[in-house]
Amino acid sequence: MNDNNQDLRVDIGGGLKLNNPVMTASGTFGYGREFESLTDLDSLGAIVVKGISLRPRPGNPPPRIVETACGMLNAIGLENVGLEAFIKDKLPYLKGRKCPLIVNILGDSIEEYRHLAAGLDQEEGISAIELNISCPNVKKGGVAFGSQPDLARELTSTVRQATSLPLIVKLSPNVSDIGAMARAAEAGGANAVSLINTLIGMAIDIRLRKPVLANITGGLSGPAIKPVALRMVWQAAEAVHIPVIGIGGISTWQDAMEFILAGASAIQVGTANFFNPAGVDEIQSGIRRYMRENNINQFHTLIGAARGGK
Amino acid sequence: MNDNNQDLRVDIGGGLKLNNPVMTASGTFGYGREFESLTDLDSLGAIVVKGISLRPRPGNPPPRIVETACGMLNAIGLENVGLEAFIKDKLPYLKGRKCPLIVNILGDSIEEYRHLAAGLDQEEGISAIELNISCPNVKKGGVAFGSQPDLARELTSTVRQATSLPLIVKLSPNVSDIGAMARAAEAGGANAVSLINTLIGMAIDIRLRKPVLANITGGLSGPAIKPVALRMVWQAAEAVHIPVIGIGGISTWQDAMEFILAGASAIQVGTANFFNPAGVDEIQSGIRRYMRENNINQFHTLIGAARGGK
Amino acid sequence: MIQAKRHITLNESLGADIYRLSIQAPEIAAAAQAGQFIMVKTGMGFDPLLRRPFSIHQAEGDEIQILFKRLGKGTTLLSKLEAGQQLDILGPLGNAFTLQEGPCCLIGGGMGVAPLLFLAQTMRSRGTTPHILLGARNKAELMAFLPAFQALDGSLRYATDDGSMGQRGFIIEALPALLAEDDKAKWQVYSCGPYPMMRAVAAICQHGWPCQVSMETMMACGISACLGCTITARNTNRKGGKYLHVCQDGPVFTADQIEWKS
Amino acid sequence: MIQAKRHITLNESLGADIYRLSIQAPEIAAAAQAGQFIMVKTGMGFDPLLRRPFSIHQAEGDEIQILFKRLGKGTTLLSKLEAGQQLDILGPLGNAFTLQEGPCCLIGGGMGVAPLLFLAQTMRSRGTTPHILLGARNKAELMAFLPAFQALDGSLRYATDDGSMGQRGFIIEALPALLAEDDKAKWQVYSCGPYPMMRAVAAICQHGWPCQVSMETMMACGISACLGCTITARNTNRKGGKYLHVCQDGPVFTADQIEWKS
Ligand SMILES: Cc1cc2nc3c(=O)[nH]c(=O)nc-3n(C[C@H](O)[C@H](O)[C@H](O)COP(=O)(O)OP(=O)(O)OC[C@H]3O[C@@H](n4cnc5c(N)ncnc54)[C@H](O)[C@@H]3O)c2cc1C
Ligand SMILES: Cc1cc2nc3c(=O)[nH]c(=O)nc-3n(C[C@H](O)[C@H](O)[C@H](O)COP(=O)(O)OP(=O)(O)OC[C@H]3O[C@@H](n4cnc5c(N)ncnc54)[C@H](O)[C@@H]3O)c2cc1C
Ligand SMILES: Cc1cc2nc3c(=O)[nH]c(=O)nc-3n(C[C@H](O)[C@H](O)[C@H](O)COP(=O)(O)O)c2cc1C
Ligand SMILES: Cc1cc2nc3c(=O)[nH]c(=O)nc-3n(C[C@H](O)[C@H](O)[C@H](O)COP(=O)(O)O)c2cc1C
Ligand code: FES
Ligand code: FES
Repeated sequence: MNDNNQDLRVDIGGGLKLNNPVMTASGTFGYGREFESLTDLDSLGAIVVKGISLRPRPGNPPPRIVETACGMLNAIGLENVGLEAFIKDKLPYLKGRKCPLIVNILGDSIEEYRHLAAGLDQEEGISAIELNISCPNVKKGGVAFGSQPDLARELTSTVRQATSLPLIVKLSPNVSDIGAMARAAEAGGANAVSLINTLIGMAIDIRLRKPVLANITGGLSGPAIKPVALRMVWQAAEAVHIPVIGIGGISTWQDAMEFILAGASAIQVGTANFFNPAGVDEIQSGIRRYMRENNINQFHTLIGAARGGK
Repeated sequence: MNDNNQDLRVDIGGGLKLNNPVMTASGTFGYGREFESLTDLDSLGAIVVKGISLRPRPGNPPPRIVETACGMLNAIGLENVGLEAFIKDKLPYLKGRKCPLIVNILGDSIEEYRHLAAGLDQEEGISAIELNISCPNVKKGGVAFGSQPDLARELTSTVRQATSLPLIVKLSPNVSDIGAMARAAEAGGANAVSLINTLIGMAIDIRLRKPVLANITGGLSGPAIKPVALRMVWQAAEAVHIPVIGIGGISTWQDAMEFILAGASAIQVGTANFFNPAGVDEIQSGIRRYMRENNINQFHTLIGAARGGK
Repeated sequence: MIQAKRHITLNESLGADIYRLSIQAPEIAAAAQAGQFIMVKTGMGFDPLLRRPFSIHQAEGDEIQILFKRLGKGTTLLSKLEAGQQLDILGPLGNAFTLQEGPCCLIGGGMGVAPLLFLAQTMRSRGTTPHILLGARNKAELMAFLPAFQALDGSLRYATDDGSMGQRGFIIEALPALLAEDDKAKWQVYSCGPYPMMRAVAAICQHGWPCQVSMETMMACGISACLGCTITARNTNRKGGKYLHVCQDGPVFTADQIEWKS
Repeated sequence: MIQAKRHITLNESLGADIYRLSIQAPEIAAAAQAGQFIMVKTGMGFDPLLRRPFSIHQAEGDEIQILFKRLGKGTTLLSKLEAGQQLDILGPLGNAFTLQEGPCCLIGGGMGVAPLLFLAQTMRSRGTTPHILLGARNKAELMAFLPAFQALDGSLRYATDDGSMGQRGFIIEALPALLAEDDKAKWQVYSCGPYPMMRAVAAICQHGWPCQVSMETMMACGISACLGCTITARNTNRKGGKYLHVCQDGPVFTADQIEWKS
């Protein structure tokens, strides 16, 4: 059978078309190069790089990670090289890849976000910006944006004005009404929303009788959170008209298909990159096989197909 | 070594003292009798029975459950025999056990909750009421109480006035500020808060291309949710002065100890009863062993011991 | 009902991904009735989390046996266990087939044949010789469980979907003819198999033959604690509910208790 | 660096819950340097979720070997694997010990001895004979790994915490005397073991002896993608950060790079 009958291309908003819907999630794929001998970077739907801030950040003190049942907690604290070093040291390599590059950004203030977006706007080779409004590890600023629709909207529209690149807003799951957050991003001018970021969790060392993570709490990711992520993607897809990008525990092609059928136009693989660095390839071929076996040629017809009466 | 050196008794508010901190969680232990040949009911800290409503409820159509990574989703829809049948058919057996009985209640309106509490207040053999304000499976009424502090407070104080029994308010995790919900319950007159109920999640059948559960969404429980539950217990213990009861994914004595060190005065075992019906016994003896090995005689000194500087 | 870790005495691959696993469990063997099941913890971690239900295939002396097909995570783990290792089991659970007077027909398909061997053995030990109809996808699957049934005397017919052994097609096609052989008699029909098969058996039997079916659903506990294992009843039951709980009210039901979905 | 499923050729229990596991992995064997590690997927499900890091204990011909202790879920699963089964591995990862001129001392405790065998073999193949100091809890643990070191010629001393074999107490107590034996020489010290042991070695060596230590932390990826495996550096590094990443900057560090916690 000819693989080429399956058209996996998909539009994720703001004119950005991907060759296939499988991306890597921010913070779980380094700056791409770390995986060059383990997976075919060129054939990825897109690479989303580790969140970049205006200045370099050292991140949180150790311990930063701990394994949990079918998941992990991280409190990396958004360690990153900062905008300048990113552009100088990381971007040239990434620009050389055939797949689109999406830069995830984070700041402590609206001003910082605006500067970042404006700075990236100047650069060649960036296909979109993903706005992380939901980092649970940063203690000032950031958190509030992620749980209050008004602030999220304000932040989105500020960044929107600073860049002409397609803008994806990445939502936090630590809210009671994810639909309202998605609508706020849409109203602020986002071209797409991506979700979910990590759930806030913690672990305690019963021998030392103190929290395992130096930061006390951390972000829960991995297969454990998939049911929550899928439900939120379903609700977000109901709430907005822009594309929704599904994230959260996706580890197999079957997981990816669940998100797509729930209404995701594309998906991001996060924690699974750690334990299965070739997983993104397997997910892509699994989706292709599913389409072939079900005689589906156009990927986009699968988006939201489980919503039926909904 | 003599087991009796360890005093596991604990006060969980409103004058209710348990012989040990290990209870069963509502909806996961039937009406107790189902486990009589599998575990020693008399030695439980307390039995919390399946949520009771004023009238019998048939529950949701099937399928109602699905397994997820280290967890499960349920959309039982609060099937229960109703107050009258509970008192007639279930209470007599439960009254005969040596351990305290806590009755979990749910309603579609404040009125219904009030009636339930008043009805139970008349009965002998009930040690406390646990108010479920957070059931994600009931589509009207209930949900709102669980995510809005004002409503939660109003509901709590109405029930408070209808009964002189110790009152535990069971909180939903599907909120952005669990501390605010715990404070609302405390302000409404709760003697304790218990948390967490299930996180809202879903699963999709990729072959049939529709949600697995007839109800579309369901409640996520089991080891997968433990990190989120533990974090919320930590936050709730910070927010209130009344006892906090920890629930969520507790499957081993180590899990139980994490919750206790985080600030829980007692814990409830839920989903683990399904795959390990003798788990409650193992957890109790594990806590006792931990105390012995660490030369701790009074259980209550362990409560919140990981909070240190906090 | 007990829950305990017990020794595996046999785990034999029968081909077509089907295995026969025997466990040393005298209490369960002594108490078990045909139609009952056990819940098995298939692995040591939390993935898979829940126990898996399996019908009791045979119960003799100190041992019980299950017959299972490798499908997903749980059964894959089970298939790797070896004699001498321990297995955490819970049982016997559920109700059982009700033995009635009259000529009887057992009709099973795929893994649904598992409880029917125990049922046929019980009938033989009480002096009844059942007529047995078995269906399988193909020869390999049929050969995994047929020999055990051939060891019983009595009438035995079988079919495979692809015709690679026995009749070609669905074994239910043989049911009307069998019932017609003695159409004055009150045939008792016992069935376990894929949902569409049992629905078809129920449809045939509604014209006057008592029929018992053994149903499957997702189960979390097996002991009526989770209320997750519901199927829809044809009629509102005496408790006012319209749902049946497979682990408690079943797994065996009379075909007319059930609201069959198309 | 490769990630692949490869055959296990040996999984031998050495007592004291310690195992030696060999894997057919020619690419890793050819590339590996003493001090590097691999990440291993220990089970098929999602529990445990993450790969586990293990030092390369030996690399010869087409095979690499790890030496591990059964501690929790992952190592328990590993201990049950058998020759002929496949293992999903990723490696070789991390930096390596830097071989320096001068007399050298390898000091290891517990499972920390794992990379030291490979290091000692490498030194021998380059004509250097290291002095080896090994510590274990008791005789059973020591005997699990001692024979492999005895097969090398050279000076070897050992101690057990309980005195059941060799000297009683911590093997570091033997270090000052050894260094003093030739106190004009520029001793190179290489250490891997429990944190307190390496901290003590570092404290001794800060009086003038170059010391390399191999550090452990929790790791999610092993390939510098998660940034989870940090330890605190003594000095702010040239990138302006104060953290070191064990999987990338290590696992081998010079003792003075590290901010030792008391
Ligand atoms: C009363 C009863 C008796 C059964 N007897 C037998 C038997 O004798 N032989 C046999 O091979 N199979 C039997 N089954 C089915 C058996 O339980 C499933 O095949 C098994 O659980 C699959 O587990 P898995 O992890 O390999 O598959 P999974 O990957 O988990 O799922 C594969 C399929 O198995 C079904 N399944 C999974 N978990 C459960 C569960 N807890 N309860 C019910 N169904 C589930 C699901 O429909 C799923 O689509 C019986 C089921 C029931 C309810
Ligand atoms: C670079 C490096 C090399 C190592 N080499 C060896 C070796 O050669 N032989 C050996 O026996 N052990 C070695 N270890 C330790 C080994 O990785 C742990 O013993 C193992 O991961 C425990 O897994 P578990 O599932 O059995 O234990 P768990 O029950 O998960 O945990 C037991 C303890 O092991 C540690 N641990 C668990 N997972 C990890 C992880 N992903 N990364 C780091 N530590 C973890 C934790 O501190 C935990 O307290 C090495 C660790 C590192 C970082
Ligand atoms: C170690 C780690 C680091 C992360 N860093 C970032 C980040 O810098 N920016 C961001 O938006 N999300 C970050 N995330 C969140 C992931 O991109 C993703 O949203 C989340 O992990 C859920 O997906 P998963 O379950 O597939 O991992 C990080 C996650 C992990 C595990
Ligand atoms: C099948 C099932 C039924 C439940 N029914 C109720 C209920 O009736 N009332 C209630 O307050 N909580 C109910 N719960 C929630 C549990 O009591 C508990 O809060 C939750 O499952 C988290 O704990 P766990 O992870 O240990 O299961 C139910 C949970 C499950 C799995
Ligand atoms: S399986 Fe839990 S009630 Fe039937
Ligand atoms: S283990 Fe992931 S960066 Fe080191």
